[in-house]
Amino acid sequence: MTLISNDSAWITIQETPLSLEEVSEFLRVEEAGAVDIFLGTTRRWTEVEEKETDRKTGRPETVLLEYECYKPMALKEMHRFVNEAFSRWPVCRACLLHRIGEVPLREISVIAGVAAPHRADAFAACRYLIDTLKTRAPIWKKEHFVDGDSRWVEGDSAPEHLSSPDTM
Amino acid sequence: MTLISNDSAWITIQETPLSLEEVSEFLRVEEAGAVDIFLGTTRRWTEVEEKETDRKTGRPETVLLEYECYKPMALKEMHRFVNEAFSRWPVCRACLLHRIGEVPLREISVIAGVAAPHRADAFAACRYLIDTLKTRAPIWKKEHFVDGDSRWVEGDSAPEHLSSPDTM
Amino acid sequence: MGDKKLQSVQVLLFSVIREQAGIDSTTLQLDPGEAVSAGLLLERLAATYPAIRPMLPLVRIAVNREYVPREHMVQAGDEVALITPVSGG
Amino acid sequence: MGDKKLQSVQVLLFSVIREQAGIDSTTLQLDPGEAVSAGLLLERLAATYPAIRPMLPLVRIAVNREYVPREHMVQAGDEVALITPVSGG
Repeated sequence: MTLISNDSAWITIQETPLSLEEVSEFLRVEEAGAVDIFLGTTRRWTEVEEKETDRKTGRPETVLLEYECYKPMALKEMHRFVNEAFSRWPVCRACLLHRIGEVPLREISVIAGVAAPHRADAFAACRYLIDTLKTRAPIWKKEHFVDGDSRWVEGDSAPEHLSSPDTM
Repeated sequence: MTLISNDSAWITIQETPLSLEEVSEFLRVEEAGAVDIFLGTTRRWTEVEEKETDRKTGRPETVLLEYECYKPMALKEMHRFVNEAFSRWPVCRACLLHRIGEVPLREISVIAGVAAPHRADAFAACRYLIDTLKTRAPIWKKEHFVDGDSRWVEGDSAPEHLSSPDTM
Repeated sequence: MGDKKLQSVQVLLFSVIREQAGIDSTTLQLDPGEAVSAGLLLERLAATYPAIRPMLPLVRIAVNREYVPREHMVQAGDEVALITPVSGG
Repeated sequence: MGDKKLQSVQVLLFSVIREQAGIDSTTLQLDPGEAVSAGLLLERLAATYPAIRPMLPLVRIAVNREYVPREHMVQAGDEVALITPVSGG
């Protein structure tokens, strides 16, 4: 695997807040006319809660998410996703940033961003980055509820489809 | 037509630079876990230039874009697109902002942003906003080249398909 | 004066067709009680500003800030805009 | 000591399976020259930490930071990670 280590890719995992301004500054280059940026944020009710609404008496509110990762492998995977995006679409710049540790309500846990000459490619590559990150990167989130309870969010990945990098 | 005038939509046309920070602050609400933001920026070479490369000796570089609009109708149309996005997808917040006048290289001419509980809806609604804006909103751009020349960018809209709002 | 204003249609031009015509707006007069199709109104305008004629096949017409088909009947007091293919974003 | 290290496999656990096992890493010893499948290695681990057994069907295995099938042969010096369904983003 060739890691993109030049100026056109930016990949990081950090415990501190992610800066959208820095992402915008990185992505806006003269060669690109279209920039798509996806932000994942901590929401008060999660998907798991929604699914379970009908069989619970109440919906405990989430007050923060806590992320844990297998950092060296997660970074390696994130580089792989970005490399793949560059090979599939005409992309000028791409970034994939994840925050770990505690992420309070409304704050940003992940940013996927792509700059391309045209918008169809920017949208497609950005979507690809966040979709692959969510199914493949060894990162986990734990919900902390307002009542003090907590639980690991059940991932929805399908191991049989993803056991090898070649089956992506 | 019902205009969305509440806090969940933000639509504007302005001559001053657009602020991505304000957009992020507006879109990141506790109910949303997914935010997609599209930025249109001024690029050094435009689509028209690319198409004409083979029959020109050189590619004049663009140094800035200049936008003109039929403001009351453009705002009305932009409200319509945002209303439609709210009716088609589960969306928490949406914004559609356009800068007019001169927009130099790398600067942002348009921002479409959508916050939704889930990412598929955020991507789809954001794509819808920018696609409809580009085909329907009465806004025009003029390229100014490094050699002092300028020309209006040929739009690619198809009048026969868009003569009535009902045919969207 | 009041009557005359009621019989007039405001026409707005933008971007390339504005530059070709050399005006960004004009007023067309209708006879009392007259209504003309948007398409016919374009023809009248092209008679006065022949430079815009080559662009007419590409022009969309908006009346009172809504796109309308060429058969749409324009009446006194309407605001008509000539929308060449848009290129915002 | 040096020989022993060469015969060992480092195993890493994260999130829910880490909490169930009560450890975030452990070392498994191989006999000299031995290689075992990733699947068998999981079984050995579950013998020591039975609380993780219910999760094993969902676990993906990574060896040296790459996902591998369960038939993949693990060797001394490898870094093995147990990846429960991920939920980043």
